[in-house]
Amino acid sequence: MKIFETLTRIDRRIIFLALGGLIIFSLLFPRFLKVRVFPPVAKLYEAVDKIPPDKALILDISYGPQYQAECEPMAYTVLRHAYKNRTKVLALSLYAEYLGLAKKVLDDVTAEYNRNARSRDDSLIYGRDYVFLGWQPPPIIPILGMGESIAGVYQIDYYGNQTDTLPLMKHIKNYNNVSILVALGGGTGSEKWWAQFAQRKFGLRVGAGCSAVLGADYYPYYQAGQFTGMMVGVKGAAEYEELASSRAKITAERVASERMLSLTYAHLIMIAFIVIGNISYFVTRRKK
Amino acid sequence: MTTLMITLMMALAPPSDVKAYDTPGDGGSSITIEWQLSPDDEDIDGYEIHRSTDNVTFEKVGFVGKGIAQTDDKTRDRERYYYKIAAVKDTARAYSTSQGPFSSAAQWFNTTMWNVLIGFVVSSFFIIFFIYRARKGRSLYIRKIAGLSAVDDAVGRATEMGKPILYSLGLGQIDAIATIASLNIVGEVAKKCAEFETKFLCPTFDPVVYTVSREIVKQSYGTVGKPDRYDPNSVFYLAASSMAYASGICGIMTRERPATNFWIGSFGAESLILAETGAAMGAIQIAGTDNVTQLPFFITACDYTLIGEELYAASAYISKEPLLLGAIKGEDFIKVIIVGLLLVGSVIGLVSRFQILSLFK
Amino acid sequence: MKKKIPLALVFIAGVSGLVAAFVPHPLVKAGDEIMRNDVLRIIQSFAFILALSSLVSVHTSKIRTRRHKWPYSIVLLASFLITSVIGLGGGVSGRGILPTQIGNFNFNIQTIYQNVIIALSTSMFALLAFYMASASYRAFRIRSFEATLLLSAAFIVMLGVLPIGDAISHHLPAFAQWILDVPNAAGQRGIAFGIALGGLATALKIVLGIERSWLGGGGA
Amino acid sequence: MNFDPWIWIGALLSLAIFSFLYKENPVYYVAEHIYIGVINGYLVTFYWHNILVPILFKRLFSGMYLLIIPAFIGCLYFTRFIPRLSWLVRIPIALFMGYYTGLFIPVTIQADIIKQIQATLLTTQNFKMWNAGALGIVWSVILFVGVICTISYFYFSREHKGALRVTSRIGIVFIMLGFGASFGYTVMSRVTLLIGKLQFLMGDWLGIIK
Repeated sequence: MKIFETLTRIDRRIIFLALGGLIIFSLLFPRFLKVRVFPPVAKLYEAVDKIPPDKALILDISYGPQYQAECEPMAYTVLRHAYKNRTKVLALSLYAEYLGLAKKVLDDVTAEYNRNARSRDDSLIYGRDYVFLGWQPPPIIPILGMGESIAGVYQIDYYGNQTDTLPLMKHIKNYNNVSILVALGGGTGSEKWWAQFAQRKFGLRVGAGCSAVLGADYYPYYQAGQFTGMMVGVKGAAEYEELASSRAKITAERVASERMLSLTYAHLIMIAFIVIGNISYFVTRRKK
Repeated sequence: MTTLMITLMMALAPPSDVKAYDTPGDGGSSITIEWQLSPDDEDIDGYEIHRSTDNVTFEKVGFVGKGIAQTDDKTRDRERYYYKIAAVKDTARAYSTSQGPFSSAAQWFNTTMWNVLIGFVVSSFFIIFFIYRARKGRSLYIRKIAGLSAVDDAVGRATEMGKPILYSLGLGQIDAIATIASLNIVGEVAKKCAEFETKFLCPTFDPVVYTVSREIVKQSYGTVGKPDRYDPNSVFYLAASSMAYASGICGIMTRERPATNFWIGSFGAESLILAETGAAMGAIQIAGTDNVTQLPFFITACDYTLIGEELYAASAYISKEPLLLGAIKGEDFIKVIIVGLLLVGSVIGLVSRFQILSLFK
Repeated sequence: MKKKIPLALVFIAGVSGLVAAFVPHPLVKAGDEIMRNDVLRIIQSFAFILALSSLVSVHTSKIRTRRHKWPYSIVLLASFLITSVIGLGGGVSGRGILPTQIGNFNFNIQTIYQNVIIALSTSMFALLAFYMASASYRAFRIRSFEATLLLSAAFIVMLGVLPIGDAISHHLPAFAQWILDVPNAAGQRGIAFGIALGGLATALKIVLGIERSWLGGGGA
Repeated sequence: MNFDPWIWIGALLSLAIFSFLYKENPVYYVAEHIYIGVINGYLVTFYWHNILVPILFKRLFSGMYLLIIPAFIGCLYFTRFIPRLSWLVRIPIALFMGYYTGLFIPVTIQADIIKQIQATLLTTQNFKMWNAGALGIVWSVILFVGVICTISYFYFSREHKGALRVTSRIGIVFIMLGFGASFGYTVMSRVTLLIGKLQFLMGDWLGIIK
């Protein structure tokens, strides 16, 4: 019975070691986990999938480092999906600090796509297939201003090109030429601003991706139809990856689905410790 | 080309019923315009708002997407404006008839906030009324608050063990109500520490809160007649960044080994780092915050947690000030009113056609 | 006078704040903007200077008196000085009077922010994952009625958000969401009413000069 | 393995913070003191370049002499070092606290009382919010009861006996279920951050995983 005594008071360092060890193990031997897709993500996927050829997708990458682990996989998978369908993409960030994170996603996915391209027509060309608009302060300026003219708000793009001279921007003038905007905010609440201003004033469809901590706060927006669809936390990203892989046949690495495995291990070990604690607590208490 | 444009224009039906009015409850410089959607709303790009001061030459002042039938326009107050709305498709425009004149003006009261004003007047009345009654010497009953009775024991325990007491006022600025409530409690805790000659540590986050709490603690030592025991470095500024503050306190906890930790004020994600490190050090911990998202973590890791309003009640209770206690009675009275409003409002909402929700915008 | 002037000021400032919220007139709005964007921010910067003097004095006195673990204070003061010099001299974007680049090595304030501050803060944040594990192990026991409720809700949600929860039962994720949307929302809303009323009462007491702890006198 | 010095600095500082999980140690203490030093140095830069220079000095020297007033009030903080004048510290504090508490009152009445009443009322419109058909009515009623019972838990001026005891106990049930749920939900977010952090250490720094 002494064992139960010990099990009611496991040293926290053993718990830390078990948790950290399991996560490291799962990272060394990555496997992805299949997830069931729920309506909020399915709706977002549908909306991105059905973007007509004459319309564009705007991707707002405004998460900071604290939410990078959750939101970055969303950015990757949505962008891959759009590229696969040859959807035109405009990327931007509402915050100067996070431009670097946005550029990283754009560079990575574009390079990855172009590596498999066979001809010039087949590859993604800056200005023709995608544009990185960069940043214009304060956030409300692009959110409202792009309703009238995108090139008016972003007169030069991130690289200093005159925006209205880019071939893509000749067709994509304002929100009327944008099928959906996917806002990946992570903690700043910027997804809500898109819904409150761009959606209400211009009828722009908005999809959101947020940290799991904010899921409960954002759910009402999805219920009210202000978000066309939404991804919550790494699980939302994994669901999107699931669709991207099964339906769009995208074969790229599934970061979020792999993280789901680590996450499952982590949750299970926590649950296991809680169960052990309770059983041994129960046993020792009965003895007394 | 011209013929083509004319045919296009004829094919496009304009929006109708244009109405405009001074945007209510604002500081002027804005007119709200409404219209009925064009029958061709499905096919068009959107609507342009055209404005004129003489009803002859119009200029374009705005644009909204299709399906939208209301917008506002930035104006100069007292200027007279005429408006017409055009349905737009590519280069084609179908104009509504022009309407006007309209003008905007600044208001002295935000009429959309009338319900807030009523709420303010009613609740202030009851709070002040009960404070006034308390001043007259009516005794008031306040139910026991678990965390509070623990304060004495906690200070006593630290004294016996010869260990310090650590008090964090949280990460709120001086305008956060939780911080102000915490300032009330820190004075009392400091007094007890002064009496028992227990070492007192108060690392602060916000610069202004630092200056205030320093004065309070200094005064507490004076009040119990031990001004010489006050250490000017006991209240100190650490870092105005949440995780840096947390890492600093973790370090302080392991170096100074306080027997009791107080986490009272407003907190963010760092709450669990603080409370869990404290728990691992075996300290007694008393927490209190009005940040609902952080309460679960304090509840799991601390011995006593003051939940939301309990924190304010505690701050009144601990000072034993009848005036402060009177306010609690007033708050309770307003709670009864709120519950009443919920019940009556629901009955009205269910049985009548009256749009009860519109009263609570 | 030492109390009356501050109390009068707090009353005047409080009423102005209240008026600013209800009156949309441009005159009032302009005053409100000056107050918040200029006056109060400038005042706050001076409080920050005072706070820094506390930081520096605590640590210099530790070094002077060779108090327990004093060498760490040198680390603190040194990193504070270096960062301040780079930040003040090198400017926000590293284009100030001080060079912030040697060869390919860049050390302007943004680089320091990106690589030092973010590395440290995300690491502290990551500690939370471990602490959640240890806190839940210790506290989630069927010890009392309340603890059992806490435990079961957390248990259901932790399982419900995972594929494995979905595999156990398709209803589990929906149930987890339901706990969040219904009982959680009810509890939070009830707490919010209390907080709002308590806050309202405290704010009134401050503006009216009934609550005076901030004067440093403790109590009334 | 990556040889960018900043990656190394970031990685070593991260490891130093993680070492606190084992126990307190000199490496952690060094990281902690660097953190506090650097963050305050960063804040100095921020206050100087983003507030004092653009809002105060630049405008002061271009003729907005009235700005001398807030600067003077700000300087009153330093009277703390002069015992006879130290009460003047209360003046900037009074301004700061008074103005923000005044602003706070209407905001809290609107957001935390009026809006919450609106969302809790039992009306056909609120039933539809759930998108759950007839079940929406049930959810709304549970929410309604939960809110009222939770309010009753915070009723301080009467002993919790009789009916009040029952309702406040029910209130506690709602509070605890909610706390448990939000604990469970937050786990996912924090663990993901840890996973991302470990991926940085093992991938970007050590290069042992992709």
